[in-house]
Amino acid sequence: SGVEVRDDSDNDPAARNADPTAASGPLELAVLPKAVGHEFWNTVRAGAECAAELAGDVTVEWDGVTAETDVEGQVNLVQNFVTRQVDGIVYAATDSSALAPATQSALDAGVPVAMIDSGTDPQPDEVPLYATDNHAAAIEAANLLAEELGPGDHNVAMIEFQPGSQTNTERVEGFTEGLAQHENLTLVGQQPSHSDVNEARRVTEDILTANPDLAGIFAANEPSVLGAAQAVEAAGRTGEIVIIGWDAAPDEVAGLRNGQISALVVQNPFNMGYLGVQNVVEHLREGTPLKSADTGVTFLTQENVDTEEAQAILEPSCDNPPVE
Amino acid sequence: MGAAPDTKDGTAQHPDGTGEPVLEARGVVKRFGHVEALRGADFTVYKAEVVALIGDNGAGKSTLIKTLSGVHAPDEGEIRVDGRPVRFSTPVDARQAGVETVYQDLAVADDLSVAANLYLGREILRSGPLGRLGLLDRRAMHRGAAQALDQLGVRIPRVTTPIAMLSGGQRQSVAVARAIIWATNVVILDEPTAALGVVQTERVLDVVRRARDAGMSVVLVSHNMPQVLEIADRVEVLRLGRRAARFPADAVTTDDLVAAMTGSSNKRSEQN
Amino acid sequence: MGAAPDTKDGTAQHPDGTGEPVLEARGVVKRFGHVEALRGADFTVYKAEVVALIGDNGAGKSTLIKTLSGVHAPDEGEIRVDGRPVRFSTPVDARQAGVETVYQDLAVADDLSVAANLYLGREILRSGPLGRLGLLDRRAMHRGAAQALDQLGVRIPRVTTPIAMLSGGQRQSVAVARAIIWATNVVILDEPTAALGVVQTERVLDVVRRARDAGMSVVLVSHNMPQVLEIADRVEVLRLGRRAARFPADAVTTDDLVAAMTGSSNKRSEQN
Amino acid sequence: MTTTVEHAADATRPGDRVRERLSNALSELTAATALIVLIVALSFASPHFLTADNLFNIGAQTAVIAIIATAQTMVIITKGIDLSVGSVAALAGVVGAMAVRDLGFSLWAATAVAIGVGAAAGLVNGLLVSVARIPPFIATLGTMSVGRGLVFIITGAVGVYSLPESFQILGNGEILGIPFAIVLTAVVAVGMAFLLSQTRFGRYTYAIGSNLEAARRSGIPIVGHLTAVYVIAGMLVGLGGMIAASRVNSGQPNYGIALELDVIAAAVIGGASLFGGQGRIIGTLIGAFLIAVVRNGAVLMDVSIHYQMVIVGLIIWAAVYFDQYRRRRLESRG
Amino acid sequence: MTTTVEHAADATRPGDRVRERLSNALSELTAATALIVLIVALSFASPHFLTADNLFNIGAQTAVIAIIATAQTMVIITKGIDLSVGSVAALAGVVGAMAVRDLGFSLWAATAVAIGVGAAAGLVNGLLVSVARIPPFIATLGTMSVGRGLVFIITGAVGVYSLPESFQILGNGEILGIPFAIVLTAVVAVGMAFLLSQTRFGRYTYAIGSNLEAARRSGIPIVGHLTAVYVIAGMLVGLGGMIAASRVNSGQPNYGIALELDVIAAAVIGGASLFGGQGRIIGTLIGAFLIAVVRNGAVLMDVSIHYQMVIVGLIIWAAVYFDQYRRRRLESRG
Ligand SMILES: Nc1ncnc2c1ncn2[C@@H]1O[C@H](COP(=O)(O)OP(=O)(O)OP(=O)(O)O)[C@@H](O)[C@H]1O
Ligand SMILES: Nc1ncnc2c1ncn2[C@@H]1O[C@H](COP(=O)(O)OP(=O)(O)OP(=O)(O)O)[C@@H](O)[C@H]1O
Ligand SMILES: [Mg+2]
Ligand SMILES: [Mg+2]
Repeated sequence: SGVEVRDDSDNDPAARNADPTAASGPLELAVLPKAVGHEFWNTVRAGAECAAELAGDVTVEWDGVTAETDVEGQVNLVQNFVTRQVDGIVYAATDSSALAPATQSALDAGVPVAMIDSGTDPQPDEVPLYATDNHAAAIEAANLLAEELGPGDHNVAMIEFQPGSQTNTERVEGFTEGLAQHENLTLVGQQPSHSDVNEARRVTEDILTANPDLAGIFAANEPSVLGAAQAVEAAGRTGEIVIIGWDAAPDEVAGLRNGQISALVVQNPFNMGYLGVQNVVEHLREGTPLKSADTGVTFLTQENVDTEEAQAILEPSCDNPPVE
Repeated sequence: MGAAPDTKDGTAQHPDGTGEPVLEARGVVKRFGHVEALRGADFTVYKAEVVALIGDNGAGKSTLIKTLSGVHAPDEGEIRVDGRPVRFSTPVDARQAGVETVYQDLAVADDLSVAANLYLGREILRSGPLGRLGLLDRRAMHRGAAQALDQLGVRIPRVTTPIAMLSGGQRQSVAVARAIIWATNVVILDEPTAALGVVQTERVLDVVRRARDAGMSVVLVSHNMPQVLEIADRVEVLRLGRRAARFPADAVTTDDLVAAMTGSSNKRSEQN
Repeated sequence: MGAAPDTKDGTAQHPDGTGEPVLEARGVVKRFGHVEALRGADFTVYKAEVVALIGDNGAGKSTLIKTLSGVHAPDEGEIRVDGRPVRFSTPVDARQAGVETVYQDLAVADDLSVAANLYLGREILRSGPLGRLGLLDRRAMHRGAAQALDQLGVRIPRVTTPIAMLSGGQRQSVAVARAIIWATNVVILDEPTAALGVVQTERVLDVVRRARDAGMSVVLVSHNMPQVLEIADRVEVLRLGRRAARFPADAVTTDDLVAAMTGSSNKRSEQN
Repeated sequence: MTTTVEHAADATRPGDRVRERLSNALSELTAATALIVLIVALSFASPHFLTADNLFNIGAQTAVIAIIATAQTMVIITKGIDLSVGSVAALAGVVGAMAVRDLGFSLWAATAVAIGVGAAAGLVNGLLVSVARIPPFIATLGTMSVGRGLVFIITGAVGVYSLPESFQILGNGEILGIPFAIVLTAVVAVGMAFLLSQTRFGRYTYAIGSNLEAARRSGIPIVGHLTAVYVIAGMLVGLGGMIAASRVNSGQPNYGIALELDVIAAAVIGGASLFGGQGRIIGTLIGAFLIAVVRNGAVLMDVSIHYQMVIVGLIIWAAVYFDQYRRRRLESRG
Repeated sequence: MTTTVEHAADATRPGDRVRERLSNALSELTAATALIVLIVALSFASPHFLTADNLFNIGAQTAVIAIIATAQTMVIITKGIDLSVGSVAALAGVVGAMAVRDLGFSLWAATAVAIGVGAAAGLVNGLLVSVARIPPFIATLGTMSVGRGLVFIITGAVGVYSLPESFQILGNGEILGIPFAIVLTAVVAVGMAFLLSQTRFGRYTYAIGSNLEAARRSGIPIVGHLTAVYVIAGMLVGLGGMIAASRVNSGQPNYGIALELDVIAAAVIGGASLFGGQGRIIGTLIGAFLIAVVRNGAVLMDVSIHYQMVIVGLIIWAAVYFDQYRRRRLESRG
């Protein structure tokens, strides 16, 4: 029919990678979060910039769509960076399937790619992933909630953030799966915050009204946690209700310290950014093959929040990069 | 007083004694919220006559005309065409019965050109398969529009000018031309010459006469009594939403008409 | 021909030989895109006279009036008030010079009540501190509106009725009433009686006479030649965007006026 | 010579003035009826619905939307629209929060700053609409984009946290047992209703929306008035943004995305027309609470977000459909 | 008796017809000028901008918005608005993807299904607007909400994945070296421009938006026509949703959030009026590409997203401002 799937493979990637000026000269890397505007991604950025600084002569171009639901926007963004012929792209896919062709077209154009936080499906062999297993961590969150609540029957609620987005789905499915292993826990409310603190507060308030006996809440990202904590606080039930949250924005950590929040599932965004950039730079300059790594999760509680380990994750700094 | 108005019992008789009414309103009531604009209005149009519908401001003339042309559905009463009761639920029904109307508020589409307005709802399509696709024959419409306007002595910049750019009289001319082109049976003209110049007014009256001579009926709403007496065969007077009187035009004076419109037989106007 | 139109050299002389013009347009040019509506129009209004501005449809009358009342800025030429050139950049400037206008398109706000329209831009506020906050004195405005409309013989359901619900003539009455209430110096009336009934028309003409007798100047645009000859002291004729002729009203006939408007001295109209 | 003012439409029965009043209020009454039906239904469906706590919750949750919707109503009456409310509320909120955190402002001073930010944004909108004569949709769409960009630039896309406890008073405090946010909403609503219905300013607002050219020819200072309308609207949006920030004790860069749809919907459900000249504050409030009660009820009954969206859509349709239906009936039948 | 049709406005110089044509096209030309200026500036600023690859990229990236914007333009001309485009595109995309994955439909059959979904949504919009006479803003706001809810219900809020390679043809394929999405855009644009400017259907569309009552009295079948307009618009939205899904090789439940703002902006930048009766497809296309080029250029020049938002806002203002300015000048000076 004259219609064929586009293929830009006539650009010889090998030739480009062998370009000595690219290898020794200044490098320009695009680092793209799922969306701009949250603490988590700013920490990723800090890690990326740290790695760039340590490597020397590397520029990080930080850019992203405004909402992580804007999958097509991210596809376009990656495409535009390929057009610009940056030396490498480090990014977090808003959608594993949707971004697979974008990653491929970057590779075809000779631009190496490293994924952080969320990879693509399929994930090409030459593309590494520096990420946490959201699904497994969410199962763990359910276990944590069960542990905090102890024996006896309890009603719990979940504040998800953006139904239909992949990270949300992984966490929701993980938590639900984890919950299924604890027969004494019943999920009585599940509402989204749309990553808006006010919205998170509103739905939590309403869930609390409808369930005066609510014992625990799992909130699946930063705005959801903050809003849920606010609602519990406003209802005067701080301490009575166990909140298991995700991420580690300053106010979340403060909430953990003063007992509003029982535990936080904390990823290592600094490492994601750091490893992504560091490995791509090494690959470009020294030809080291790219290898995936799990950046790990930490379960932060009031007990361990002040340990050195936790502090390294909470306040990462380039003076002491967490190289592993 | 020059003429005795006939009885107001609503029986429809041609004052000249001829024929069935072609268009008739019987006991029409029309309310807008709590305002009763028509309260049992009767109106009769016979074949091949010019009948003037007159009345004070707010008497309900335009409302009556809108019920006759299918714009408003009457709340009570009935409309008859050729003696048969009809329900005009849309203006299309009235048009299909050959009733064509110039509304007082003109009802033209400002963004469309003069030609497009003249042919609105009756576009000329290209012949052949393209026409069946709905392709417009602009040239034919421009030509037709220019001719029609010429006949009425209308002077407009160009038939492709959007109506929004026309003067008040020019707009009215377009609306009048539109009704006159398409009428086959009855033409209703709601104050058609209010904004027209002397020459254009005369042209419109000429056309009205010619239409009558060709066998059409014309309903003319006007506040210009000399004009009414000059052109109408018959006059019906509306007052407070009801028919107040009917006159043959050759037997009345302006004063009779004014008295009937205002309802005061002792009241005289110094109007010419 | 009854009267020889005076020379068109643009010198402003009162035909009765008295006084300075109170309002004057000199060589006004106004273009809309590629349409030249006024092409060097002159117009003069003297103190305490009724001057009729007549012309064919599309001659530029309404455009001229809009430049006189500050709605349009002229592209060329100048406007003078009491002999001094002025620049009316908004209608407010014209109003402050005491020029009040009824526009052909009426310019009323459909969603507002009759009373609100009459007082639009000149609301009566409550006395005292509340008034300084901008609090409306509705009652006073309702009273004033009812009185003003009564004077003009206007019959409307209620002064609180939104304009959208009025008949064509009622709308026009409101617009005319508004101009007449507020005028102090010059009243410009663009076809003020086009939609009015016989009685209401007579009332408006009465008011016009009284205004003149009280020392105001009135500009009247009308296509009704008998009306023009009845009420005007002077007539100015506009044709193709220029002044075509000026007449004292007592020395002309309708035929002279029509000839001047159409530019054909051989052309006669059988109009009354 | 006096004319007896006798006329078809004058011969109205004595009860008609009352009917007219009623019919004027009916538009709101339709939405109000929908609201009441909903409240009754929810009272039966959930034992938790009709409790003081829940009603106060709804009131406080709706405060921001209601306040911003009154502002939107005023703009809509002028035949305008303000798409920038979400961005501007976010901007005001983060600036207010930063003023407290970084500059040590008191809550009240910060609130004044937030209102000032809103006023500045409103001034931009107003000048674009009135002086540059850019259609309001585009003018405020631009402000929406620019405003959100500024929020991200000044915050570095990070929420403004670590605010003192006192920052919460506006959103979470109480006065005589009534949430402060509700009191503020009531004050704003009464003030705006007064402004629009009783003052010259309000009259001009309706006149401009009803017929801009007529308003201009009547000597209404269009440029100044439209600018003032957008500035006042902006101030209310600023206040709303500050209340929103206070409720979550932080300045959120992502606050208010799609907020414009909610507030415009509230105004239109309450009888405002996007074609100008029509709208009332009481209607808008009812519209805002209608949406809020639907959402509250849905969460109380644990309806999943998926079905919630369907239900919200259906109720919006229904509320406005009955309103339209009633108006048509009224117009054509009395 | 014939009258010599001699008239002030008739005495136009011979070049005037040409000038009129030009002035009719000028609205688009202003936006076009802005677009050209931008393109020239970007060509100098970035070596990557004016390359075939990049231009094709821009074209393909803009295809969905451009196609949906032409649909929106038609709706706007009728004095309507369609806020549901984003939801409906998402619904069409996921249903199309599910048809391929779960029912084994071919891409073309699935595309037909997606267009059918769009048509159904358009039918709902059209009936709500024309029969129930709900204002378009509210009618389509409801559809927006209901549509998104349905997407979530049928997908369980999980994207539709595991599609065959062939699913990408619509969005990523090429025909004679030109991206298929661009070809589709061109076909749709030409078809819609023809429909609106050359046919009776188009004439009625403008007439309804210009003066609904006049259109009704002229015998135009309002209910049927408005319904048809929304159905056709819905079909294009369905096609757009399918292209979008194809581009990302999956059905995305969250696709198209805030899409309505982009497409309405494109139409208005291109000269359409939200008050009906005005708008042209060529203008809308230019508007869509103006926005797309700004975004593309911003990335090529490494402008951060924060500043991008500010710049996009400024450019939207500027494009429309110059258009307004030109129109005013033209109107008052010739
Ligand atoms: N806003 C406008 N845009 C374009 N053309 C206009 C505009 N206003 C008037 N014109 C043109 O200017 C010419 C004069 O119009 P104007 O309204 O002044 O005529 P007029 O003498 O008042 O006519 P009438 O007796 O019909 O009211 C007409 O040809 C008209 O088409
Ligand atoms: N759409 C409407 N809504 C409410 N009232 C209306 C409406 N149309 C007309 N009316 C009222 O009905 C009455 C009759 O109006 P109508 O327009 O029929 O009068 P008319 O005889 O044509 O007057 P005119 O000579 O001024 O044109 C008026 O009192 C008017 O206020
Ligand atoms: Mg009438
Ligand atoms: Mg005129």
